[in-house]
Amino acid sequence: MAYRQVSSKSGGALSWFLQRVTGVVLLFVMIGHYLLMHYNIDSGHTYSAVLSRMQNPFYKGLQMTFVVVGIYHGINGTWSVVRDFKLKKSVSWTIYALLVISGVVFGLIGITTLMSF
Amino acid sequence: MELTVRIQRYDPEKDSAPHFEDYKLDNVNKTDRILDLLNRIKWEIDGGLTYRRSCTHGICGSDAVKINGRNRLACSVLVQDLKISKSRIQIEPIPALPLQKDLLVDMSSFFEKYEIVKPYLIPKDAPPERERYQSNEDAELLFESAKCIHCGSCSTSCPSLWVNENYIGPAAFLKAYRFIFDTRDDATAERLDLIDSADGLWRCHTIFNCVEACPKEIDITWHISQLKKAALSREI
Amino acid sequence: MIHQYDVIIVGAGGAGLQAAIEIPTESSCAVLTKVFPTRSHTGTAQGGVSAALGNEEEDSWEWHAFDTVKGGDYLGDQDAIETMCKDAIRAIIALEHMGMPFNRTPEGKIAQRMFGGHTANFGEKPVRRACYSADRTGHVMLQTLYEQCMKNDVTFFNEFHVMDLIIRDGVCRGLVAIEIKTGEIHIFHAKAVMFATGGYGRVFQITSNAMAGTGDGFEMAYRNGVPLEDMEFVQFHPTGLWKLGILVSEAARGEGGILRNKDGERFMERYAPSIKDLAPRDMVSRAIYTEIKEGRGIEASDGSFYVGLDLTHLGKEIIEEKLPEITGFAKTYLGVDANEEWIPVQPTTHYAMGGIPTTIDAEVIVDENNTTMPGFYAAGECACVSVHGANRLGTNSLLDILVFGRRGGKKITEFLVNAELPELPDDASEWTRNTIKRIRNNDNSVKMIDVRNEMQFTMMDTCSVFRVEESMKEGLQKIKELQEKYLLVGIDDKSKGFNTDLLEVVELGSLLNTAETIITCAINRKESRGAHWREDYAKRDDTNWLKHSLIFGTTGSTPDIRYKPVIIKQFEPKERVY
Amino acid sequence: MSWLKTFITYEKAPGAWSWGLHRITGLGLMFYLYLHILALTALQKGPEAFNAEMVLFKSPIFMFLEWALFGLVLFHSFNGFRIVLIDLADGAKYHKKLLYWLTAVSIALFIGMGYIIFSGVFN
Ligand SMILES: Cc1cc2nc3c(=O)[nH]c(=O)nc-3n(C[C@H](O)[C@H](O)[C@H](O)COP(=O)(O)OP(=O)(O)OC[C@H]3O[C@@H](n4cnc5c(N)ncnc54)[C@H](O)[C@@H]3O)c2cc1C
Ligand code: HEM
Ligand code: SF4
Ligand code: F3S
Ligand code: FES
Repeated sequence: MAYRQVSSKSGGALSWFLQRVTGVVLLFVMIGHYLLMHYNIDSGHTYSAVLSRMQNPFYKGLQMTFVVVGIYHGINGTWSVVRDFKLKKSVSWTIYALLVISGVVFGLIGITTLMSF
Repeated sequence: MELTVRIQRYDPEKDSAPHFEDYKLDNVNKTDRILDLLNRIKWEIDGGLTYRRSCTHGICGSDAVKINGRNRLACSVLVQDLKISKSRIQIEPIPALPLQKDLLVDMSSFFEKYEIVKPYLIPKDAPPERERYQSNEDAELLFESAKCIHCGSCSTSCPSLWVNENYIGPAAFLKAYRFIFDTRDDATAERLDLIDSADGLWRCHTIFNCVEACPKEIDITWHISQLKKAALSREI
Repeated sequence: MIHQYDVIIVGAGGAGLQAAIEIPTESSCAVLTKVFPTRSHTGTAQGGVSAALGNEEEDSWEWHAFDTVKGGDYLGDQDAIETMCKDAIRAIIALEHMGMPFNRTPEGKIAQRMFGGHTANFGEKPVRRACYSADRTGHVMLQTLYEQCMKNDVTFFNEFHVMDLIIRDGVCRGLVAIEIKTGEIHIFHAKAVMFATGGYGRVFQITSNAMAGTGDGFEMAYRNGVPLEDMEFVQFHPTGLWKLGILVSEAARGEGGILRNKDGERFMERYAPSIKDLAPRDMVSRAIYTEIKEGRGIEASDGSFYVGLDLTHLGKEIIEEKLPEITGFAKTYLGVDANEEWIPVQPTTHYAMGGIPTTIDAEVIVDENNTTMPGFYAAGECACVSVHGANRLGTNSLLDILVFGRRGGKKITEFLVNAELPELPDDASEWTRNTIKRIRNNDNSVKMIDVRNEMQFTMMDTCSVFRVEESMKEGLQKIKELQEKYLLVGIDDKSKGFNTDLLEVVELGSLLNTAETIITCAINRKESRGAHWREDYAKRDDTNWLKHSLIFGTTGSTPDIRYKPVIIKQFEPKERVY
Repeated sequence: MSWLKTFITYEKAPGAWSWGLHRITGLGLMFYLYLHILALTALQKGPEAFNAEMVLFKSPIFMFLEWALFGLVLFHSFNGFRIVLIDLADGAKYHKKLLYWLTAVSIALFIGMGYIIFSGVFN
């Protein structure tokens, strides 16, 4: 048979599933984010308004989840786009590495920003 | 009525690249099958026109071609079923498989994928004297997937296959479903190993081109979703 | 290119695949087919496959055998029929064990439905004997068999068009084929060859058969000196979709469908009072033609006539569950919703009862004394065992291919134990080369399509459901003229690879020669029996004609027809009423 | 890149449109998320820097972009919800209906959001 399967056994069920789970989590976080951050009656975009909101642990938690889950979902999603293409192993590993590194870096930036209040 | 049929022609012994040619037909009935038009062109105008066909009524799966931009069976589509602009229809080979001649493509990779899912019953126990019992409900669960005529319309309409020819594809998944969900079969794990892979189930992004193209109106995506769940549940 | 195999099977329909499964892996075996295996015609079979399983009600293989004998108007060989009906039960169970998805009874057994001519207790009342999978029985059966071949790693040469048999000194030595993809000629040198090439429906204008049903197997055997048996018996299925010929399975009537004329009358009550619409096919086809002739047909917009198949009383559920495919055809091709309207139907050429004569082990017989030819086997529709006699009962063909395909495979296995590879003659591919050369070199002044249309029209006109000597003689004359004309047919496409233009001309050659044998035998048989209905000899004549005809080809002069006795065992010929 | 040509010329099922958009919006959102995180680092630099940036965001262009962003989020999240139903419930059986309903709701929400942003009722 000419056709050979190139992949290994661990096909990606888990990351596929986590993509759905984080998607649904994001759905709620997103609603919260929009309602509370931007279009709440007292939502303001001045420094002090943001600052006072950030002191609220609930808001902070929401933001934190948003950053972590959002980045995971985004990275995982982008990786799934990349995997659709038939790329050379070296190329796909490079992209994978870049994605993970960027995720970690931006995740850290986001978290430090949030923690600085 | 009069109708122009624009057909992609390609003879590897003569042409360097595929090109289109127009054929004018008169006396076309709106109840003519597209296959009837192809036959008329072959028999009356240019005997060189090459395509596969046999049963003429959508059960052998020979004549999947791309008609007006979408994969269909030439023998199951009537002129009246098509949107016809400028009294012209366009016929091309199904995409994503190696072109052989005119409307013929090399289906071997398509069939090889059908073969890898082990499309035959693998029961644990030796057969009983009489039939293995199965409830009618369980049997009917298989019927829709067993309708597949291997025409290739689905797999070759799937963008995931367009970017990765190793993608196992909806037709083979359907075949896997046919056996995995057969109460008489015991090789679920084996078969799942084959399709729960990077070129397998997880490359299906529920695009539904396959369902749209399937001449037997099989809800392929639903069947794939059952497989995805089966593959997932053994992992968590 | 020359290939060597122990066995070559031509045809990947049910018969060919079932035989291939039986060949043990120690022997080298290859299956050649001109279409991809699952595209074979077996896949179009809808209604069911019969076996006296008795899952739904009491049944026995003797009743099945009786129905088959009677359905075939007592022309079938009863030893073969007995073999088939007894083996049916095993065959279906084996198929189930391979994984075929059948419809089921409430207890989970294989479900069974009624079918034309199948009765309980020797003709008393219709019985449920047809095992089925909705109306895709042949389709899932073909898939199941093909998948078993994959499991057994059978070698396939797909899209190889077999052109000629290599028979020398009464021994079959292999065959010649064209690889469609490249146009190259291949010689397959083998100890045993089995033909399972299916039918010839395309000889006629209106047919349920696929475009690949061009009678190649019949013609190749005939051309090489093997006689053909009972070629006059051509089955016309009563319910083809009007004008298209696409089959509406008897299952539609098995589930309760009713044929009606323009007055809405259930006319089969007059022709077969006891089993009505479930009478055998030949009777129903004649009844439909008679209704139309006597002015009770329904007139179509183009002036032709049909009758109505009424399913409207069955209810959406039955239609969707048990007859989805055929009601789908009516919808797609005629725009008829079977839930609301009658389906317009007319008889359509369907099945070849006759064919290459064989023993009950699929060995090919070459004369009236049952002499077999070493190394040549045939099974399925192209063969004539004869289990179907003068008229095949619905669902018996799928059974035939299972039973005799398997027996052939087993017999070949036995044969291989002591068989030597016969010598290959030097001129093996001569006929093939000459034929191709001729077609390529002809200018294209005579068109394939004109000859074919004329042949199909002639056969429909002179040799279909009702036959009369005079017009058949004219028909034969016409066919002979067309055979002459055929030698001038040329092609547009001069390329090598995938030259379907060339192959269609080759197929036309098969069709014409097959047509000649059919019409010659039909003129010869001066009685009416089963599907062969002579208006000028409207009675069955057991004293003179209870015998099989064997037509031998002799190039140039008129063919020779000889006879073979019918094997009668427990069922003495009686008048055939239902 | 012949696949691109195939993709453009092949008649797309509704599911294929939504898939294409889902991809693009997903990747777009990913890009935006990184930007968003960077922008918010301004919070650490103190009130002046942050408020300066905010002025920028109050310009009509940015309001429009914000609206567009909301469109992406809406589509991606609703369609993502649809995908989850298809994959994990029997959504394949009613996916078209689902798509049409969700699209209708999205459009309504999108217009509503446009009103909110541009009328400045809450700011
Ligand atoms: C529409 C329809 C419905 C039917 N329904 C029923 C039913 O319900 N029940 C029933 O019992 N019977 C039914 N029959 C009859 C039955 O299906 C056929 O008689 C039977 O399937 C024939 O099988 P086979 O194996 O002999 O040949 P086929 O299945 O016809 O296969 C022929 C094979 O031979 C190959 N071949 C032919 N010529 C060449 C060549 N020159 N070179 C290479 N390969 C060649 C073809 O490629 C093909 O693989 C039906 C028939 C039709 C037409
Ligand atoms: C708001 C709720 C969200 C839901 C319900 C959701 C849901 C989903 C789902 C189900 C997928 C998988 C698609 C597939 O495999 O075919 C997906 C893919 C993706 N998502 Fe989201 N998502 C949401 C928010 C986001 C956000 C905020 C981002 C940006 C960071 C994002 C970026 C992506 C990317 C890049 C993909 C990959 C695209 C693809 O595979 O085609 N998503 N999303
Ligand atoms: S699933 Fe449908 S489209 Fe795909 S091969 Fe089967 S019949 Fe053709
Ligand atoms: S088109 Fe392709 S992505 Fe899945 S739903 Fe069909 S296989
Ligand atoms: S010719 Fe058989 S499917 Fe169209």
